[in-house]
This record gives sequence, structure tokens and C-alpha cells, in this order.
Amino acid sequence: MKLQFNQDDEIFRREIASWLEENLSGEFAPLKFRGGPGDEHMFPEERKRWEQRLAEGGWTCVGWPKQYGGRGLTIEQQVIFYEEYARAGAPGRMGHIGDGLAGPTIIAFGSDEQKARYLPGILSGREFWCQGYSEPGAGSDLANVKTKARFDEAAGKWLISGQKVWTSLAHESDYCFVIARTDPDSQAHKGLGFFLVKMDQPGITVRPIEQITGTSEFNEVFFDDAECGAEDIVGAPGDGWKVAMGLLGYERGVSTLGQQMAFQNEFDEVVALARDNGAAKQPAIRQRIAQAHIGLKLMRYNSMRMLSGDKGDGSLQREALIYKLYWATWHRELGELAMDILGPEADILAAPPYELNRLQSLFLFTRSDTIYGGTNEIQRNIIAERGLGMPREKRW
Amino acid sequence: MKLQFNQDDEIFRREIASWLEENLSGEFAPLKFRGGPGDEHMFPEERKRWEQRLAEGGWTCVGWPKQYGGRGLTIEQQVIFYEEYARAGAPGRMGHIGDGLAGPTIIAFGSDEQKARYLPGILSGREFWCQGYSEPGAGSDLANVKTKARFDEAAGKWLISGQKVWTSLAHESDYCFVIARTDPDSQAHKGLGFFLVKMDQPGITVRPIEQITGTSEFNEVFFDDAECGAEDIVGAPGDGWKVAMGLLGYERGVSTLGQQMAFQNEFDEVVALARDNGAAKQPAIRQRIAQAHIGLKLMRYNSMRMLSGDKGDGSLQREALIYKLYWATWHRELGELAMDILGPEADILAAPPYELNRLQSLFLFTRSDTIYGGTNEIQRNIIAERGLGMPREKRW
Amino acid sequence: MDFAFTDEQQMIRDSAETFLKATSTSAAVRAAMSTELGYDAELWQRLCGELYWQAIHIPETYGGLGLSYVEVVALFEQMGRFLLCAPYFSTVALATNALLCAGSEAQKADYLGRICAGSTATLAFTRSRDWSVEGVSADFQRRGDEVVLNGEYRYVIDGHSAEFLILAAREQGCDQPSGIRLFVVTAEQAGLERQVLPTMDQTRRQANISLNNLCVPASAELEHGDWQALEKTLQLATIALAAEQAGAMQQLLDMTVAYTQERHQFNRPIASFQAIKHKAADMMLRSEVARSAIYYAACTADTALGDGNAFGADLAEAASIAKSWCSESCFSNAAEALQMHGGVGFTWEYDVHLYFKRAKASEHLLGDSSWHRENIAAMLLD
Amino acid sequence: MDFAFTDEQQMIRDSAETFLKATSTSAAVRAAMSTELGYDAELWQRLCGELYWQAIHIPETYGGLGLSYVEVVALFEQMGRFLLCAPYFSTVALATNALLCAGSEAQKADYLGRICAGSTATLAFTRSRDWSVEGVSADFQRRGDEVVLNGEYRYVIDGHSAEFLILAAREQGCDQPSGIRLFVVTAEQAGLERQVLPTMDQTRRQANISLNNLCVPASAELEHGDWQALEKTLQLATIALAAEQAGAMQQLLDMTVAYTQERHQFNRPIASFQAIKHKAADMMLRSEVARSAIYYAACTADTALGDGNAFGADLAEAASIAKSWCSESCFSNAAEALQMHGGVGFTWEYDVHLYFKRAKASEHLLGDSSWHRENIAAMLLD
Repeated sequence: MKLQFNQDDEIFRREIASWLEENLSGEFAPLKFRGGPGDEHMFPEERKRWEQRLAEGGWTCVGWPKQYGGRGLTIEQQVIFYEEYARAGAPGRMGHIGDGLAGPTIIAFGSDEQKARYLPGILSGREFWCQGYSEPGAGSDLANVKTKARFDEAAGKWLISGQKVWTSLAHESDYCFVIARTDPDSQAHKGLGFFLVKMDQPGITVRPIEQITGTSEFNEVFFDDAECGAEDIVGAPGDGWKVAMGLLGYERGVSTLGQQMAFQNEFDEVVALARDNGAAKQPAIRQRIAQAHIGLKLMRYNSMRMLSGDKGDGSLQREALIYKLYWATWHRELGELAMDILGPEADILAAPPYELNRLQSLFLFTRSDTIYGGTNEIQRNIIAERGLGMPREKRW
Repeated sequence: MKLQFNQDDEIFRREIASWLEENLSGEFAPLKFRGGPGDEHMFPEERKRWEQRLAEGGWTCVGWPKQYGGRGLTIEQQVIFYEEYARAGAPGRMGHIGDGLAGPTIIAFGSDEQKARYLPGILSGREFWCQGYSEPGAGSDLANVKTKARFDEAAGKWLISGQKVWTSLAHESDYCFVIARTDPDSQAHKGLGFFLVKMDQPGITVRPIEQITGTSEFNEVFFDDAECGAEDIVGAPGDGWKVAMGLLGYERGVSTLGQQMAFQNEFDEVVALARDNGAAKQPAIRQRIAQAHIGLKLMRYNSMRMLSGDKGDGSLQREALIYKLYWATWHRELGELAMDILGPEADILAAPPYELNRLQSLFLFTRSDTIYGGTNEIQRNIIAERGLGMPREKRW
Repeated sequence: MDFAFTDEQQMIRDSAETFLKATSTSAAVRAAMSTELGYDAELWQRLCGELYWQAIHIPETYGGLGLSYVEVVALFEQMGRFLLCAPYFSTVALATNALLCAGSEAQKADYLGRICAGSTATLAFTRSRDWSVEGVSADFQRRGDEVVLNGEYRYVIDGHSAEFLILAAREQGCDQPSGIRLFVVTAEQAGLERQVLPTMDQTRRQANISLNNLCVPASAELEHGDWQALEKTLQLATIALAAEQAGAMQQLLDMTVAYTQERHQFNRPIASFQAIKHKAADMMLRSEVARSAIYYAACTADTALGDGNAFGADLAEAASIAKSWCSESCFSNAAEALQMHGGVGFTWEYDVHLYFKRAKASEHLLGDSSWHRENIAAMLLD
Repeated sequence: MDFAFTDEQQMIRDSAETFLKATSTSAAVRAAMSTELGYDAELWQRLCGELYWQAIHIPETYGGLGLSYVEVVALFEQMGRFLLCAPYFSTVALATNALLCAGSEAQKADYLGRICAGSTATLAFTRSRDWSVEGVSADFQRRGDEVVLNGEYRYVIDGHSAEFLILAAREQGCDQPSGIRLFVVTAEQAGLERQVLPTMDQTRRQANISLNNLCVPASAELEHGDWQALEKTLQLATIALAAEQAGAMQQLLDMTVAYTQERHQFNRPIASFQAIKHKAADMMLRSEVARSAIYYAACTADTALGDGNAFGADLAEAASIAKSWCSESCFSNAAEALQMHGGVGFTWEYDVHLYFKRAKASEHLLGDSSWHRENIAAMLLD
């Protein structure tokens, strides 16, 4: 067990840090610290150009194997990449879903044809993805997916119908990966398919959801016989659950450390505020600030354990299982702390009619953290059932 | 809505206060502040004599109607009685179960013969009662009672077999009221009977439970064809649920205000300690002390609402429903606060081998508050189901 | 002792419920909050003209209904429940109470009379997050028959629209509580500027007020307008705010129970999940205790108002107990309601967020829970 | 970076688990805790003679195994899990660390050698609830070749039985941290009295120690024994204590999950109730995060021990993070375990109460969570 990075890694750290410093300038300077959660709807075009700049530097898809055009970084280097990216305040990644989810899924489960077709657009920062997972009636319960895909033999295509919800940046995306039921009589985890669907087609309608923040970055996506080529299903019909579960693994990957560095930026802002407005002298606030700091450090240590694959007592699975519940709750509390440090000033907006300041946005937006991608309650069920072997909830 | 007691009530307050001051002296002086929860096993004989002294003064069964020998106090006067009793540090009532539960139940549901037979012993402070409610497998779920009562036609008696648990002071009691199943094929709330059973008989074995405190005041009670006269069932066979539910109402009666005064004594001790050892200067402790004070005041206001029968929006039931969960949680937290004020001294006992000081006893004993008489979890179920009309838990 | 509404009180509460349910609907609230004024002037007229709520605890001598603070609290509870957008808190909880605590007979007759007639008013006293005596930073100087005021106020409820204001200021150069005095001034005059502040909670307006050599006649000084009167006013207002919070808590609970009964997941209403039931049970506990807190505080307030000299610890304690419980509890109920509503709770379309934002904003107004707990701790320990 | 046990570390952890599961059984713990000594001397001999655990991180130069603090933490985790009654915390976490941080070469050779040979030892430094520099209240005076010590210590772990002790004292009349020095003394001598304290947590003994003109040779003064060395020792010990807590948390979780699977109510295993599942999930979360905290702290401690001059903020921060998380979390897990065990959790017969009491006692030793959070706050904010 050791904490230090080796010398090569430290050299690598300086490389990415200086690349970012050099490139986050000029037209990209205004993007600093923008486009994160709660701010994802801002500067989409500029951030797409930024993705291309990243690609030119070889900084997209850094964890993909070299054979697929990735940079093939080690775990340590990926950690460093994400940390430095966030530390520099580089903007929220428009390419995140393609780079971190769609790409790795296609590499793991896709056909050669799919790899050839889709990976280059992700690598070059020119094609953007969104995910079609949650449904209005199903929440984050994939087993309850109602969206249907039927194969039209005549046209040789899949036709997808149904509704997805909580789809980030759907209106800015070129493709969506969609979980849909290929066998209409199937139940639960059986009979699902995993589809790669072009967004720009008549069968798809995107409707932004107006959020608690007054802004919209989540969407509802309606599929009405949306077309998907026969060649664009990942795996076979019925493999959807397996593919989706693999994908969930990627969500808890190295990018968590980048997320934490973004949290660190937010936390630093909260601390600076408390110092400025004198709240840092209030004992109760001091305790909460310390608690937030402790929570963030522990989040980092936990991720490091997760990434180091400590299987000491079968616990890789265990520390990964708690991760979503932990960070979502921590982040939500940070938002509350920020407001309580602001005190009555928490209620005063940056500008009329409804422009939130960054901390207000944090406060409101983090309410979604404990809801999307499996609510805290679902997470606790999962932990108890998969982590502790307790009985599953009965369906009525 | 008004808070003040009227002048007659204030005169009454002085009467009971001075009676207590006069009588809690001499042989009874050592009983001050003794015999409460966690200390109920102490001085049983002396406390039985105290009950007789109370009876001589007319201070047993103060809420019973005069026609049954009670003092017939108004609600306000009962409140005052219990408050002054606790304020004076008068000892934990050995007669509590008879006075507060068995007696009122017999008055409400019993036969004339039962009234004539059992009430005088309670009134005179010479016959003591315990309750046979909880069972090992059933927790506080009366519907799951397994103890059986079968009527022996030949002997003309009920024979009771089964096991009860968490029976306070069973070894000091003359009688026990027992819920048992009169119809062996019955389920849930049907087919129960409510029996008045003499403790001193071969069919009953009392086994003390050694508690977390190292002391024993709870017991297991084993019934092995214990006898109960045909005339000693309250109501008819099958009425047990109805009778028991009526009894639960008494448990949440005016004596709650006396309980709160005892809590106030404990709280005052905690505050004095914090002042003495300097913990009262620590901001986090200050917040918790204030919170405990607030919690206790609100407990009192809530009881006053409960007793005033505010049916404004059907809420008598509502504020009564939350009462157990509220006080049990508050009391448990008071125990934790006391330890945290003691700091490392919390671990040091009053004397070897295992003599707890009062606050340690409070800390350990209050762990049972959120368990017996319906755990916090059961209480929340009840609140949600009865108070909010949410669906009942399914049995598997 | 009778800790329950009288029949008359119950009637007032019930009629408020009926009226507000019909008028302060989600659509009405959303319409009002998008206006600059922040409320529906017509509804305010009905409230004043038909129901006479603005005059509820103003003594009959001054044209009011002469009812007790219990009725006041009962109304605030229903207003909080239905998120009423109106200058009621500012006019009744702040200005009316200030006048009752600090005005001379003539001042009361004049200004309470105006309130009875439908005028709006508010109280301005702090410019920082400090709700204690140190928060008063505006100052005044006496110049012959005039008084000149300077300074700035923030978080002035309905400060942009109130027709007259009670201002707290301290005598220049005096940093003792004894230097604090209250003045009553009309809003539209030279030397007084006001600026509405955009707020996250759009159901209640706040403003900045700047005084630049504001000259007022000596008669504007409230006769008994010292720090004690201001403190008592703030305590009375704190109880009203807690009552709003208690009302909101109940509504959040009701909305949430209804939603979880309708919403199905895993083929069951989510209300059947124990985690949901237990959260709802805790919400109900908080809500019931909140009600006990505000009714008790209402009785205490009534005693304090009835006795002109009662500046005792009872009112301070009751107010701090009520606010410390209700602030945290209301936010907890709002947060749980949002969580239990799941995704839709996060949308602008559902009303949960309106309560959620109101809960956070009210939490900080007039002192948050820690602040009030420290007040209590000081009473107990120092 | 590799934040996982090496194979060797894993082996040590696993063998500790196996050994303690077999030897530190419920019956063994109950037997040990009822003796005056507080532990089973025979088991201690096996631990020292067969397993050589007392020497685990003592450098090979002094006869130790020369392993890292990661192994130390791995052992403490298992000891906490099985509630081992032994003078291990006092000897290894307190005395050995003090000697490593403060001893001269000769002192280390001598006293660490004794520990390797199975001697027990402890550290005495405070007489109050104050774990900071102000807590050191005993004093010393140099008199020629002797030093005379006076004062009292409380909460001295295994102070009644340790064969030698490290004592912290401050030079008479000096209230600066710079006046603090450490001394090593054997337990049985004139001027040193010790009295075992009866404790609620019977699995760990504490004692009072009184010094009455205790005369020791000047050589008893540890060469580098200043406040910095003491502080570092306390931080290292704090990490060991947190590791015990993390181990206990895991055991509490395991016991509880097993119990709830067996226990039926309403015709279902209570483990099937969502309220129980969610509590268990939260216990697991706390437990996993605790492990991350102690392993990280172990690595930091190892660096600090390796570098004689490393008195940096890293160790202090890691220790405070670990202890603040583990103290509260361990008590929470114990409290929830007791609650979920229902009535039987309240009995002496079941083991839950042993963990529950240990959790509360350990929470206060070496600073509770608020105290450690305030340490962190001071680093961040002041």
C-alpha cells in the first residue's frame, strides 16, 4: 500500500497541466469553470470546439486502448488527467458520454463495424452522445423499461417507440444509446436491447425539462418509430441488460476523481466565502466546513481504494457500491452548507429575473444528485441486497 | 387557547407539594429520585411501603372516578399531581401499572365482581401489578401473540401457557394482566382474551433478564398451565384486542407530564454537570443542551395539546400518535448528551465492580426506550399507516 | 389551562383555509411571483376589505378586530401552507407589532388606523446577517425639531412596495443598545431610496433601503421605540414566521403523501415502501411538534402583548423555541418532499420547489436554528 | 500509487483474523474482562511469543519485525473487530510510538528491546478531558543528576498493569509547549501510585497514576521527548484507535445482518424490511469509508515514521480525519446494531452491548469527533 505517484506520473502531471494552461486561453478562456452540473446548458458551441481542441492535443478518450485510437493511459495517469483537468477549471466535457460511456461500451461489446463507425467521431470531438436510460414510469429501474424496439423486416431496421427522461444535452447530441425492450412480452431484465440511435430524425422529439433552477439541461426524449439500423444494436437482442451493467461500471471509473476535483473547486469557493463574510468564525459553521473537507478527502481515499482494486476481503465491490450514495449526499450537503454560510444573502439572486449565482445553482442543482442515476433509496436497496445479501423487495 | 392554570388548581398544587415535602422524609427520604427507569429494581420493599403512605394521603389512583374510590381529579389537577410528584423527586411508582393501566382497564371493561375484587388492593397500595404483553417472537406485535388460554371445563378455569417478556417487576408483583389467545385457530387481532392472573402459583416462573446495565428489572415470565379463574377474564373471550387498545390510550395519558418532569430532573442534572466541568463553554455542547431543552419544552406543549383534546383538524390522534417516537428518541439523545458532556469521564464507573452513576444508567437504560412498547420502526409504521393512511406492510 | 382553539378561533382558521385554498392556488402564486410588485393587489384588497385580516390583532380602539395572537398565528399557518403572496407578514408581523410595542396612543391611532384602512407597511432594521442589537447600523442625529437619518437596510420584507416604514437607527456615536430608536416614515420621500432585490424564493419580496440624510419631524420617533420594543417586535414576528413554516410543513406532508400514493414503481405505489413511509412519519412528527410550538408561542405572545411591560424571557424563549424547531423542520420536510417526489420534484412545473425555496429563505430570516439555539443556551448556561 | 494491501499485508491481516476469531471469542472476552488484570496473560504471551505482534513496526535494528504502519493498522482493525482484551494498544500504539518518536538510539535499543521481549508499557500524559498541549499538567524539576516529578494522570490505558511507563510532564513554572518533556520509568517504584478505574467498557482498562516526588535519573528523560514528539505519538495512536473502531464497525454490521436474517417478525425475516435494509446500508457505507480513512492514515503514518523530522500537517490531518469519521460512525453502527437487535440487544447476554460501550468509550479517548473537526477547521480557516 503506497500513496505516492511515481516519477513518470509526476512528469505526466506537469505535461497535462501545462497543456491546459496554454490552451485554456483566448477563445476558450471564458469557458473556465463553466459547463459543470447545473451549468451544462451554457456555451454548448464553444465547448464543442473545445472538444476538438482537446482531440488535437490527444486528450480525448485518454483511457481507451491505443488500438482504438485512445491514449492508453494507466489508471494513475487517468487519475492525474482528470484531476488536472478539473483543477485547471477546464469546462464540463460535452464529450463525456461518448468518451466515458458510449465508447467503452462499444469497445467492450460492439461489432468491428460499430467500432469503425462510431469511435472516430468520439475521438475527434466531433460527434456527441447522450444516454437513453431512465423512463418516466420506471425511474432508474431498468427492469421496468417500457420503450419498445421492433424489427421491421421489410425495411431491415429497428423501430423504437417510447419515452426517455432526464437525458442531459439531448438537444446537443448526435447520437443516443437507448435501452429498449426487443421482446414485447419480456419482463424485468430479459428481452432488452442496447441501441445506437441517430438523434436527427423525424421519429425523435426532444423536449427540455424546466428545472428548479429555471434552466434546462435535462430533457424528455420521445421516440415515435425512431429508426435504428439492424447493424446498430450492441450485442444481440436480449443482451441489453448485460451491456448496460457493464456500462454502469464505467460510470464509477477514474472520472470520479475528476468529479472530486470539481467538488474541490466548489468547496474552495465555499471556504473563501466563509472567510470573507465572517461565517468562518461561527463554531457550527466551522464544524460543517471541516466535515465537508473530511468528507471530500474520504471520497478521494475511497476512490483510490476502488481504483487500486483492493480485493482484500472482497471489498472492491463493496466500496464501489456505496460510492453513488456517498458522493451524492456529500454534494447535496455542500450546497446546503453554502447557503447557510450565505445566511439571508442566500436568497438574493445574482441578477433579475432569475439568474442564480454559482452557489445557489450548486444548492438547487445538487438536489438532483440524490435522485437521478438511482435515488438514495434505490442505492440503499442495492447496497443491502447486493452488498449485504439481504432479501430483495417484493413486487406486489 | 390559554396556558394558565386557574386559581383552584394553583391551590391544589400547593396542597400536593406540601404533602410530598412533609411525607418524603424520615424512612422515605432515601427514596428521593430513586426507582425510576433504570433504577426500578431498587428499594422495592420501601417503595411498596411508600405506596401505602400515598394511599393514606389519598394520593393513589388520583384520576379514577370517585365512585371507584379514586380522587376524581380533573385533567389539570392530574397534570399538576404528576408534575409535583416528579418535581419533588418522589420515587418511581411501584403501583404504576395497577393505578395507571390495570385499574382503568378494569373500570372501563371489567365486571362488577372484578372491580370489587381488584380495585381496593390497588387503591390501598397493597397489591401490585405487572403486564404480560410482549412475547419473544412477537415483539410488540399483539397480533402475533402466541400465548394460549384454554378453558378447562372440568376445573372451571382458564389454563394459560406461553411466554411473556420485558415484564417490569414481575417478581415484585401480585397480579399480571395477560393477553392470550383464547381461540387457538385464530389469527391476528381476533380470538384474544385479556386475563387477570395471580402471580404466586406453580404455573408461573419469573426469570430476570440481565440487562446492558448489569442489573435486572425486566423479566421473562413463563406460563405453564397457569390458572386463571373463569371470572377473571376481562370482557368476553375474543375481546382482548379491544380491551388492550383501550389500555394503550391510558399509557399516553396525563402521566406523560409526570414523566416529563422526571426528564426535567435528569436534564437539570446534565446542565449542572456541563456547568461544573466546563463543557457548557463548548459551542457544540451548548447547541445540544439547547436542543434538549427545546425538545423537552416541546414535549410538554405537545402533551398539553394532547390533553386539551385539540380536535381542530382531527389532530388529537395525530399528536398522540407521534408521542412515543418523540419522547423515546429525545430521552435516548439526552443519555448520549450526558456522556458527551462527561467526555472521557463517561467511561469511569461510580464504583467497582459495575456500579453505574445516574447518567451512565440513563445512557444505557434509554437504549430500551426506542425498543420496548413498539420500536421506533414500528412507531413509524403506525404513524404512516394510521396517521397518514399509507399502505400497510405486507406479510410474506 | 386549555390548549386548544376556541370555537371562534377554529372558525377563523377554517375560513382562512377555505379562502386561501380557493385564492392562493398554484396558478395564482405563480402569477403573483412573476410580477414586480410580488403580489396581487386585488387579492390584498379582498383580504383587507372583506376579511379584515390586516386588523386582526389591532385593538378595537384603533379600529381593529381586537383578537388575540392565537388568531394571528392561525392565519399565518394557513398563509404559509398556501404560500400566499401578500404584504401581510411585513404589515402585520413587522409593522403592526412594532407600532403596538412602541407607538404612543396618537401614533397607534394614526398608523394602526392606516393599516386597518389597507395601507401596507414594513420594518427595516439590519443591513447584515446579524439579527441582534449589533445588526442595527443606520444612525440618526437630532437637529432641532427634525431628525436626520443615514444608513442602509437589507432584507427588508416588501420594502419596495410598503406605503410606510418603521426604521430602526442608533444615535450617532452611541454603540449601546440604549441608543437605538424607532421612527415611522412614509416611503415616498427624498432621502429614502429603495431597490427590490431579486430573490430565489419568489413568493416573498425583499428590498434594499438607503437613507441619505433623510429628514423627518421629531414626531416620527415612536414614543416607546427603544431596543426592547424592537426586540419584542422581532420576537413576535419570529413567531409568525414559524407559524408560516408550520403551515408549509403540513402542506408538504400532504402533497407528498398524495404523490406517493399515486406514483408507482416496481409495480407498487411508492407509498408502500417502508423507507417512504418512515420518512413521511418523520415529516408528520416534525409537523405536529411544530404546531405545538407555534400555538404555545402564540399564547405567550398574547400575554406579552397584553402586558405593555412584559419584556420577559418567556416571549424570547418561546420565539426561539418555535423558530429553531420550525426552521430546520420546515427545510427537512421540504427536502424530503422533493426527494420523495423524485425527478418531478426537481422540475419547475411541480410546486415542491416553491416550498423548498421558501423554506430555505425563511430559515435564514430573523435568525436560523443555531442562532436561536445559542439564544436558549445563553439563557440556560450563562 | 497502489492503495491496496500487498500480498504480505493481506496475509498478516488474514492470519490475524483467523487467530483472533479463534482466541478472542465472546467467552474469552467475557472471561478477561471480569479479571482485575483485564486480559488473559497467557494469550498475551502467545501474541508476543508466537506471533510477535508487539514488535510489528519496531525496526529490525531493535529486534522488531520492521514492518510498516499499514500492518499495524491491519492488526488493530482485527483487534477492534474481535474486541481483543490485551495491553496491545498501550504497548504498541502509545509506548512504542513514543519511543520511536522520542527515544535516543540507546533508549530505543533498551526499551523497544524490552517490548520485543514481551514487556508491557503505556503512556500517561493528561489528567483532564483535554487532549491538547494544555492537558499536560504534571510537572518536573531537574535536581542535579535527578529529575523529580509530581502530578496526576487520568485515563491511562492499562496504567494499572504496564511494566513501564512514558510520562509527560512540564518543567515547573513553564506553561509553554516547549517546557514539555517525556520520561520513561518502570512502574514499580516509590513515588508512583496507580489505581485501576472501574470502567463502563470493561474490555479496556484505565487507571489513575499519581506522582509524589517521583525521583528518576536524568537518563530517564527521552532524548527527543518534546511536545512535538508527544503530539506525533498521539496522532499515531489516534490512527490505531480509529482502526479498532473501523474493525468494530464491520463486526457490528456483520452481526446485525446475520441477526436480522434469522429473526422473524410479522412472518418475515426482519432483514426484509426496507427500514432495516437501509440502516444496514448506511452502516456499510460508514464502515467502508472508515476503512478508506484508516488505510490512508496508515500510509501517511508510515511516511511520518520513516522520516524522523516529519512533524508536518499531513499526519495531523490524516489522524483527525480518521478519528472524527470513525468515532461517530462506530458509535452510530453500534447504536443501530443495538436498535436492530431489539430487546436482545439490550441484554447482557448478547455481545452487542460490549461493542456499544467500547464505541462510546473510544469515542472520547484522544479527542471526540467535534474536537478533531475543530482541528481540521483551524487548519483550513485560521
